[in-house]
Amino acid sequence: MDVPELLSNILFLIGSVFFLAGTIGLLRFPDVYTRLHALAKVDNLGLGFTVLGLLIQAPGVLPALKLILIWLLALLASATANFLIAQRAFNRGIVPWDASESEK
Amino acid sequence: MLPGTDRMPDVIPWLILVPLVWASLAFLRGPGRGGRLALAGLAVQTGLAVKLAMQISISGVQSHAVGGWGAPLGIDLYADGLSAILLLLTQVVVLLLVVYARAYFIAHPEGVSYFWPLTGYLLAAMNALFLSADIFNIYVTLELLGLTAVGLVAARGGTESVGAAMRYLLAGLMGSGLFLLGVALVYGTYGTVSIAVLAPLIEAEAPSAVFVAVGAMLVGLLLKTALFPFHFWLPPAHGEAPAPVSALLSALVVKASFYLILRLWLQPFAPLVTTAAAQLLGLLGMAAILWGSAMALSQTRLKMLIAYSTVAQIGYLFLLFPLVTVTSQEAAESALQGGVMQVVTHALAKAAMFAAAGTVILSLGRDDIGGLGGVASRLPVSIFAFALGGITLAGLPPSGGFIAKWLLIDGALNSGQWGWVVVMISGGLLSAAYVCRVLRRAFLPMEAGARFNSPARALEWSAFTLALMSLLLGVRSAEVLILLGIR
Amino acid sequence: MNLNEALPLLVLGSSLVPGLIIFFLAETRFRLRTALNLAGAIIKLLLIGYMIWGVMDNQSYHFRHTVLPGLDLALKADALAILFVSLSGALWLLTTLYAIGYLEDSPHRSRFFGFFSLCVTATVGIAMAANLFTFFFFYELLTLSTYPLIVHRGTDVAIRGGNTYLAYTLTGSAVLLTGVVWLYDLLGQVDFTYGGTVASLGSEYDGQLKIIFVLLIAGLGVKAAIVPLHGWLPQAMVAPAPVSALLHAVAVVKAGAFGIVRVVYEVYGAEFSESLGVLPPLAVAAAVTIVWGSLRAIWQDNLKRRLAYSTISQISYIILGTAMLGLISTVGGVVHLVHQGIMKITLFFCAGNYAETLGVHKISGMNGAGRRMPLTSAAFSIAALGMMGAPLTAGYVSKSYLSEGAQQANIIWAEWVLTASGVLNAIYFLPILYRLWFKSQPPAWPRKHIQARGGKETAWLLLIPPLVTAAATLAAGIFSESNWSPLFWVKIIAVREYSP
Amino acid sequence: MSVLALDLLLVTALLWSGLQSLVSRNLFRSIVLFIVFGLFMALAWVRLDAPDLALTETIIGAGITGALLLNGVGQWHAKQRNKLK
Amino acid sequence: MILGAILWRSVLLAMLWCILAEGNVGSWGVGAISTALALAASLAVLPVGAIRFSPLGLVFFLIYFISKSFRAGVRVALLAVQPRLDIHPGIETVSLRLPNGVGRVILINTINLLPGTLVLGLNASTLQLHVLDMRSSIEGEIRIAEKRIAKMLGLSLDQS
Amino acid sequence: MSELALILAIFLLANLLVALLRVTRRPTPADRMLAALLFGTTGVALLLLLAYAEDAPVLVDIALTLALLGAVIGVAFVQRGWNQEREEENGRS
Amino acid sequence: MSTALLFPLTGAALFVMGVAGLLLQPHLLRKIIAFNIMGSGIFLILVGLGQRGGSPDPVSQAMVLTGIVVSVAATGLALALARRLLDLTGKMQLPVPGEDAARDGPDA
Repeated sequence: MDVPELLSNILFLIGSVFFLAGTIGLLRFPDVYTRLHALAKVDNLGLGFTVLGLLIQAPGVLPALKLILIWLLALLASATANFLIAQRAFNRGIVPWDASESEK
Repeated sequence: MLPGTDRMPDVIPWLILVPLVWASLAFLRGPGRGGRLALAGLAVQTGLAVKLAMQISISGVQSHAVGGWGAPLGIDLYADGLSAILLLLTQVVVLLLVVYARAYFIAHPEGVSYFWPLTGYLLAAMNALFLSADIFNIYVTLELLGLTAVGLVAARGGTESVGAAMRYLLAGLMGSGLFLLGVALVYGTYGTVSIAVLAPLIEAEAPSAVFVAVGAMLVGLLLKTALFPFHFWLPPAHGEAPAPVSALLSALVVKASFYLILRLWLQPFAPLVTTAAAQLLGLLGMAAILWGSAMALSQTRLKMLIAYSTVAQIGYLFLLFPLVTVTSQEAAESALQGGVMQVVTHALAKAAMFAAAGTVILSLGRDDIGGLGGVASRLPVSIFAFALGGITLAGLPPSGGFIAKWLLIDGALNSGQWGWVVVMISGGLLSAAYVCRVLRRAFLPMEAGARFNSPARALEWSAFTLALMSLLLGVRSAEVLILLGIR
Repeated sequence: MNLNEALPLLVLGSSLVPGLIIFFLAETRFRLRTALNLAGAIIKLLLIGYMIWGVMDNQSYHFRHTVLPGLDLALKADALAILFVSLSGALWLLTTLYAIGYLEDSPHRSRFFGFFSLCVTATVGIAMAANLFTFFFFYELLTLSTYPLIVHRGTDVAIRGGNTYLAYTLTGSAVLLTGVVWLYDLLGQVDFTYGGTVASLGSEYDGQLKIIFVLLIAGLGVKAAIVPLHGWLPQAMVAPAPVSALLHAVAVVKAGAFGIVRVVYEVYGAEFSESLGVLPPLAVAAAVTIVWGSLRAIWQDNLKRRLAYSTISQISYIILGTAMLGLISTVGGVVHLVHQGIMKITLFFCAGNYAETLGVHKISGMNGAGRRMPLTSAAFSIAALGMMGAPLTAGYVSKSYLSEGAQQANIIWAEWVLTASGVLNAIYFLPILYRLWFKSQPPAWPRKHIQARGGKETAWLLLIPPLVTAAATLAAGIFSESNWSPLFWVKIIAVREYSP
Repeated sequence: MSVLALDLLLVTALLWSGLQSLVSRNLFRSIVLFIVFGLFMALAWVRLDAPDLALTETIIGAGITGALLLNGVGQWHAKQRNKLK
Repeated sequence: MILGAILWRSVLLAMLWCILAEGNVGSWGVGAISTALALAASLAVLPVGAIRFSPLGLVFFLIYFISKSFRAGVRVALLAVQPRLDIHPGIETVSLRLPNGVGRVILINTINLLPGTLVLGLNASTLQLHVLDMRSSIEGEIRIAEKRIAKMLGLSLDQS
Repeated sequence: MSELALILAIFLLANLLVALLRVTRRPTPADRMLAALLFGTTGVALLLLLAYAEDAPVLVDIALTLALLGAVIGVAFVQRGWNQEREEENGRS
Repeated sequence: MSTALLFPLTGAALFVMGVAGLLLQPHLLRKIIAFNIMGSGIFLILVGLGQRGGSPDPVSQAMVLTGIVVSVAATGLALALARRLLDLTGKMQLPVPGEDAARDGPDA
């Protein structure tokens, strides 16, 4: 196993860890808004690491640029959707979870 | 260059292209437009179908590879006697129905919508279906046929028609889904979908997947053909549609899937079919005859009566299967001829009956059988057409239906299956009974204060021509059956 | 196609073509319609005359069209066909005349005459059918073309009668069809030939042949109104008088009887039928029908109903004659085919005259009608006497041949039946004659439909036909031994049937 | 071995999302799950060496069909709301 | 000026196609059509002259963005996997200085990827945020993001 | 060696499944919409890993489509689908 | 169990689920979903069986491609009809013949 391959495998692993964290957050967080936080931030980072890992192995410049494009696109998509969902939920009157409230 | 001339001997693709072209033109011209295009297109198509029939009777089976590619990737088209008969039948019936529909939609402009383009696409799908040489292509044409037919049923737009169309669509999707499942399993087993290649591969000791496949295809097609327990969608769909559409559906569209059952039963899957399956189909056919006739007898609306009559007549077609399965060559041949004659004559007669009923309803402004009094004297030609259609359904001479019944009974006696003779005879009597139910009302005097509009002559005479053709087929059926012999 | 082939088609066409044209004529084209009708009828008679001449000259007239391989539509004019064709041709002309007078003002005349012509076409087709398939073809066409005639009036009663008629006849023809197809399946083409074709099959088919025989006779028996298949006939008498006349004398019931004659002699063959043992049951059925029809006739007060039951009884004379093996009984049976036709049509014409002129439908209302309508009543009396078998009438000829035939065949009970039937005939006809001639007229007749013109008792178109047929009844009886009588012709046929 | 595990997981996902989209009592959830199902189908096509199909499935199966269904359910909900008013 | 902008966009889009097609020469026919269509679409959505795009600003923004989003990811991930759920979410309202348009869209997307913030809604001059941890100040972060975006697009911030 | 990528792909798939299971079980429709987000990121990562593991660059294109679609579906969800009755929306997790 | 049969078997299961849904679900949108799942099941069988030899099979893939397009057309038509029914009756269910169209169904 050569160095680039090892490196990309490590990056894949890191990405997966983020994905796992995102999933855990999704399972544990108490309301829509907090779950959105988990999804938007953690999973995108996981994807970023995966793309990074692939970039190392990319056969050329153009394929590499394409990978980056995919990442940006995914980012954009998730940010937009995030905003729309949150806005809609808020407009519809879903009250955010409050730590102090739940402790009572 | 005109298609059908000597410079273009290959008429097969044109039979699919011509309706596609005029349908698209009609579509571009917008709703309600395109009657004239349809008429011209059908005239050409009829010519093509005649030409094809002649080519087949002279030089045997015709085939054509689309785009010059052969199987497995290309699409093969193929026409034998049976396809030629059905193609010819389709073009002729639709030609007359087009004449009818043009007059009908003048009187009924709100129902026309996209009738013309949809009819064109339907014809293209149907012609392609009759010409397909592989079962996957058949699936595609079957599905397209179903979708266009649903579009035609829904065109009127009321709750009943849209509901009926929806029911029809779901039944059709279910049916074609089952058919496609069969295609998938057959392909998985033999690695081909071409009927010609499959035929020698299939043997009686096929893997069980093939039996499942054949079963699924059969059930799917039965659903589309509306054989007895699967008939639930047919009466609303055929009864609610505008008269030209009802005629088109009852006369031709259900026949398309019946044609497939027959073709697959006889050609590639013959080694697999069992007497028990054939008897079961026969029994279902019998049930359809009894149930359809009973329902027809109890209907209060004219078009529903005719629609239930279609249910019964479809049952009649299925009596064919016990007679062609594991019987003597002679009996099978006779029964097959009878079955095909029944298909042809029923198509002509049913188109005539729906067309005549449409004229009657248009003139009276009502659809109940109780209000038919006086029609016999006001619309003699239409009632005559209806009665002639009824004669064909009942299988009485001199109609083509009589020849069909004769041949079927001959096949049944020849194979020693007396029971089916009784069923066929009773089926004819039951048809006579419900046709008579309409006629007796028509002969009664007109109700006081009833409204009456004189219909266009084209409405009456196109129906009459259809009925007359079904009648005259009785003395000129030899030609049809010679064509059928070419396989 | 030479003339000999075309002639059977022309005979058919002479009524078919006018019929089809008439369908599409406007109601008001009275003259054209009449001209077409009469021209067709006269042309038909001329063609028939030419054919009779040719048949005597040993010409043969055949037409054949192959519908399917092994299934021909074939027509021929043999002696038996000529007998029936001439009967229908002649009576069609008379009935048409009568119908023109009868229906002068009623609606839907185009429809009526169209179907009337179709009906005659079918009858002629039945007569000339050269094989069972063709026979069946026209037999059904007859059913279909008579239905609109029966329901012509459009009243509830008429339509109910028509439906009963259709239910019976269609069921009958379904049974018949089964037998026909079965026979075709065994034999291939079943042509009518002297002496029959079935015998060639061999004895292992006897069982099947018996069943087929039963199917065929049951199918034909419906139209021939053999008890218990006769239920439709009394109901169908609601049709207009010309229709009843045609139905009872020529078309429907005769078609059934004619079919039985063809089946027994020319499909099965007289000897083979006898050896198969199927004739005695047929004879018994005929006998039962004769007696039962006569008995029921006695209790009817409606004149047309009584005549209808009389028809049921009389038709079975033909069948009885056919079912008894022997030359003489055959002659008696077949000649009755003609004689009964002439007599019964006279009776119905007269019944129509009473109804249309005086409004009398019931026998109890016929008191003194003989003095009001002497010519009609005279014709009626002649025909009624003929029915009873009085000497000098056509009925006497057929009945004497029948009883002689029964003696020859050594069937004693048949003689008793014939005698008993004669007595019963007298019981139901003589009271009518008595009322006609010897009771006094009522102060007023129920209503007057048809104005008598020129001092005649009724319209001349209604009067001529019964007088002609009554004269024919007498002529056939008095000149029975002449070369032109039906009897002479029937004797030729019978000889051929027994020595193929 | 891991290929089999992937396939098994994928199959489970397919069956689960398919079943859930059919039996779910909430219509909107059904449609969400149907789109999810379509995406799993795309993955299945990938596993079956049919990238063309995967592409088609994502665009047509999940995309267009999903959008059409969402449109339908949107109208349905609007109708339900009008009815409640 | 306009022509220049169009040229720039064409080149960018063509490059995009090049990336998508991975330099495949055979697909240039389709690529030309797609590029033309995309150009038309971009002109319709974003008229020429609405923004003055600064490439250097983009580089700075990207660096800023990636580093922030990395931190955000790590932080939320840590929050998620901590044994005790230590979050104190709440809603905060922040004033907004970017003008309407592309800038705001980018800002919102950026905020969504910043640590612990999520946009709930916006109107003319304020932004409603959902904050994962109310204990830390959030306004400063927003101000920085606004500044970077303004610089990248050549927009001026509303100094109210 | 691409074995690790494959295993990670399985791992991501499992992650995705678990997350979807949970998300679609939540009572509020807003939660269900997270499914689109999940696919937009996890699905893309999964496809990219598969492309690497199976050495099939075509899958990269599919990932691209999926990313694009994630945005479209997300918008469609919010615009069209999410119109549930009020009582459903008051629930929290 | 071999991988070769895994997808066809899944396809079969999906098919059965789809058929059941198509038959049993009253709501039209669900029926449409069920139809699509049924179709996907068949496609899986088709491709899965088509490449049992191991190598991808272009013929079966071409067929499925056609099939997908056809089923989208069908779905579109079905949805159009369903929406028309919704407009007409206020429900997304098959109207029961003879029943008052305005009556609220169980899904109301």
